[in-house]
Amino acid sequence: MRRQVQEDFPFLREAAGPLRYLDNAATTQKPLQVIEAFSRCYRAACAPVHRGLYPLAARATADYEAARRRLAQFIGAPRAEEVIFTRSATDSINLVACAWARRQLRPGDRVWVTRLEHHSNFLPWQKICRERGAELRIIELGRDGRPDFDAASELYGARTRLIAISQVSNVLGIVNPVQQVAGRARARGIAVLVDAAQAAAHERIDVGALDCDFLAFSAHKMYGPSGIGLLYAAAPRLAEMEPFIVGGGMVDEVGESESTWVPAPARFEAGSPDAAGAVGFAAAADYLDAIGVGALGAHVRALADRAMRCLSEISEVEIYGPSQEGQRAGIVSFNVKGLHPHDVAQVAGEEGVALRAGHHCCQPLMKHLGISGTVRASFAVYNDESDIEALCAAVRRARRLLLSE
Amino acid sequence: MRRQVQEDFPFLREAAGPLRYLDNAATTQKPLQVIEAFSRCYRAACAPVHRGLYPLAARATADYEAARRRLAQFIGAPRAEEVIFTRSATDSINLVACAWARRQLRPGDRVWVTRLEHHSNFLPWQKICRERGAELRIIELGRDGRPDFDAASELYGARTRLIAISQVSNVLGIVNPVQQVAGRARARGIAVLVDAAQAAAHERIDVGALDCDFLAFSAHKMYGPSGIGLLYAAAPRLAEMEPFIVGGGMVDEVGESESTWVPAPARFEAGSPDAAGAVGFAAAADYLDAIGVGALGAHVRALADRAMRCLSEISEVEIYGPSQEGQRAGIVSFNVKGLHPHDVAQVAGEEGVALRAGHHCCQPLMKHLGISGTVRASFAVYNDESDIEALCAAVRRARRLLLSE
Amino acid sequence: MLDHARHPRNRGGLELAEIVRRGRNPQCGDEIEVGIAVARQARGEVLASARFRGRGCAVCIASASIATDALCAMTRADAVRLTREMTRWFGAGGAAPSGISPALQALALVRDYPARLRCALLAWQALSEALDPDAVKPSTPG
Amino acid sequence: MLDHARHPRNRGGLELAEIVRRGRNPQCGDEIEVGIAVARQARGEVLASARFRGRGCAVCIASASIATDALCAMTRADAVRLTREMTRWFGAGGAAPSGISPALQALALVRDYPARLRCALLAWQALSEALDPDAVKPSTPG
Ligand SMILES: Cc1ncc(COP(=O)(O)O)c(C=O)c1O
Ligand SMILES: Cc1ncc(COP(=O)(O)O)c(C=O)c1O
Repeated sequence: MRRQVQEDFPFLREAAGPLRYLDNAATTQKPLQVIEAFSRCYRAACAPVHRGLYPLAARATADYEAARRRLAQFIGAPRAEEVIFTRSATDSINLVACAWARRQLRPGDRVWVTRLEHHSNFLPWQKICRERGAELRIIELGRDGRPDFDAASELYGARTRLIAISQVSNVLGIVNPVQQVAGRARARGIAVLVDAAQAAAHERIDVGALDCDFLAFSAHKMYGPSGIGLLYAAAPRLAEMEPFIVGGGMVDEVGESESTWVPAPARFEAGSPDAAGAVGFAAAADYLDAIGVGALGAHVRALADRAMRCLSEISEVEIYGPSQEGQRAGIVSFNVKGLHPHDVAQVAGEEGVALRAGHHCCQPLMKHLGISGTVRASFAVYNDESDIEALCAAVRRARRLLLSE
Repeated sequence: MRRQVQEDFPFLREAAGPLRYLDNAATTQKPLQVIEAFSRCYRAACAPVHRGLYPLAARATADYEAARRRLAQFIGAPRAEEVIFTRSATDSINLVACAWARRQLRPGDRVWVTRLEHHSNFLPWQKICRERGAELRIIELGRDGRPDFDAASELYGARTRLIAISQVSNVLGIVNPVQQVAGRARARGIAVLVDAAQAAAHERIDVGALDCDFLAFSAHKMYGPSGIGLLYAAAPRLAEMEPFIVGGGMVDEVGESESTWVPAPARFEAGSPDAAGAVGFAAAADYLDAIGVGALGAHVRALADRAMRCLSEISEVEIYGPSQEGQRAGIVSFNVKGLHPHDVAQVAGEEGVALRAGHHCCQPLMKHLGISGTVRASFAVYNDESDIEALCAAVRRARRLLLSE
Repeated sequence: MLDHARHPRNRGGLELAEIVRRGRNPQCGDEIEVGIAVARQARGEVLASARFRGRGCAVCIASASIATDALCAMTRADAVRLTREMTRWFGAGGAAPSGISPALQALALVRDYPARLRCALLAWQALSEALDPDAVKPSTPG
Repeated sequence: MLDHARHPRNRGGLELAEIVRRGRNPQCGDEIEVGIAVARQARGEVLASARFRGRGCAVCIASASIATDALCAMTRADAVRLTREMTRWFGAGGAAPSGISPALQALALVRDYPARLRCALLAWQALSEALDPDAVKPSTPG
């Protein structure tokens, strides 16, 4: 697969020195198709969105709304109005917390998250629950290291208002049974938010089939530009949301002390939209669809399995998460006994192998595992087996260099 | 000046057909210097900011923080930590409303804005005042059409917590005496927020000299990329601000029910930063400084004066705002009696003259003027006298076409 | 369309209307009132008159002029159907409602300017409410 | 530096310390305690011992090892000055504090990795607090 996309990724040629980029769960590299869609917007003449009466502005508006429709289609959203452009997955989740949950939660209500959640899908709930006197509950990990949804008694209880879970864990690569959770929640009128930040690039997302209420992700983790993300909000929930960020573009009539708002999605997009970002975002969806999300997912899963096999041959390496093959998305977290994860990543970095180390914005999970952090390798379309060899060589080198015994 | 920058702006060559872009107060075109700084970030290999231990990530972090320092210098901020990257001016102002004012305002307190403010510097205050039981007061326009700060009795009264005013009006081109207001407010311990959205490209901003508490603007109105803006918050105010958007990158330790935060500015930048946007933003500052903000301001002011002279020769044209020359930033708003502003802009648009028409996100001002909207021409570095001729020709044509008499 | 804007038909004279409905677009400051009068004839209820007054941009006025022109003398059922089809067509695009006049087709030009859509829709929506007070008000882009 | 990381000096033995201070960095899970003992001599108060314990990455451990090594046997005043200069130098860059040892200079390497700065600072800040409890705790990048 790498050979097939070699020409698409200028960083493969332009990076100084050999670069094994294995920090794809943090952010991916961008293909030319995206970079060009993006810079074309800026070269060809910019215009404001939604506000102009001249042809250029009409085109900017049309491009922006076409990007929205493209992304709605990408995630299987029945209506384009259900797609709100935000700055990032983090921004999207905060929007739900502040525009929807703040209004919905009553004292004693419960919001559930898993032990695995990224801070961006944890802190907004912690904050809003405190503010509203609601209770934040955690779906703990079971024996097999996966969130044990069945053991979370009262998960679907009468006091539960929202279940907010990631589709794919950014540390362990675990794929959560979002479809099943959404189905059970739906039957009890409980809202479900899916943090799809790690799923967007390599798993098929279909909000129609999922039947979830909210879904959030960022463009920059799916080969798209930074600074833009989206929130899918199902029409009935959209109707329950209050404006959050207020300002130009989202107000209908400004009154003396109260104002009225334009309909969604513009209601939730105050300020000048990031039109070039939206176009780049849509170009990333095009890129993914051209390769096929299924093929991409299979590719990164195979690499993760292989990395797991190779790493486990190094003594003192401990791997976290599912140990069976085919069970994890393209993410592997591990530690070398006696070494701090930062040191492993730094030695690897000096060898040109880009790994992430630390708590990965998942302190609740780290506490549970009783560690301060892990080293993480995460894969993308341009990685291949040679990257895994380099990874293992770097880990071996770190051991030699840093372990005194 | 246009000749000097001709080569910098690809849209001048790439736009289909003749384009007189006079909607610069909505968004400006981008010079190659910015487009390239920007796409270089994406071509050369991306990496996450603030989180990596390999050289590429260290460079991404360094580039991002260098952009922050560059912008701090651009606005004369003494400390780079006082510059927070946001999505836009709108986002910045909402951040102050939600992270600072929500905590500071007590029932009966007052927030003052002028009659001229953009919705983005009006609605956040309307919302937060309602929420906190505070009072939103308006500095009305005086006889000369400018905000009459002296007539606003109690502006500097004991109940005033905040004065939020634009440096330059996006409709009338009026330049507010922000320095003077900030000085008087300072003496009474009142906070001042300056909406510099329209000032950033063409007026020198110096928060040190201004001695204001907050200042906000967007990159896309100063030849920079869309999707990024900044908030300057003076250190003492920064210390009074609570986290607003919460998630990855801004938390120090996640606790069971409470968390602790990293220091500013990261505390207010949850989620993956828009590194390419920040680099493009800094490149825009470089571009402006290379030409000289003083020269730029003089250029657009001269064009506005000329446009005013030429338009006033057309019968039935009414011009709003200061009528003396040299009194307005590069923005002219007008109407043709008997014609709806939308129709004038549309006819002009079909002639290749890009004008904005409508309320310009300033409904409170429109109500005061007793009109539904204006036609607006706003100027930038690449405009010249020929654009003004085209503007006037288009207005004449609209009259011929649409006025039946 | 320009002709309708410069010389609008059916403007004013709402005093005789039986049902009056108002449409507003605070975004543009457009404000329009439409009034209809219904006569009972052999073929059912027929619109004896459809008139409007108000202020707005050329698109808004032309659209009101064209709409009232088109509906006048139609049966109520036909008028309801036409207003529905026209509003749907403005919003969603696709094929023009069958058999509409060139003046109505000209209105489709505004689809190139999404910002003007609401101007063009204003009179139609007000008319639709006047004709069929139970109909759900469609949401419009801002 | 690597040598200090693999074979840290002055580790453990905090039982004899008079003043103990703790430093934590939840970002990395680093946790360090430093302890000093002061002796009164002719030239003033002198650090009779400076030791540490805790866990952390190589940078954190090496920095603690180098710092305790450097401070031991200094007068309190000199020690206060050195910790201040070192923390300033890590943060702000610029010229190295004059006359520092090669081991201390080696610490400057972490400036290339802003993510590691806080690791390197941890021991210095704890020592600085131990030496001068009134000093303001400097804020550090996250
Ligand atoms: C005076 C003023 N303030 C605020 C804004 C809002 O800027 P943005 O839409 O980039 O957030 C604008 C521009 O639309 C403006 O002209
Ligand atoms: C599972 C998960 N959720 C949320 C986020 C936050 O994404 P962003 O930083 O783009 O807002 C991330 C990435 O950091 C993630 O991995």
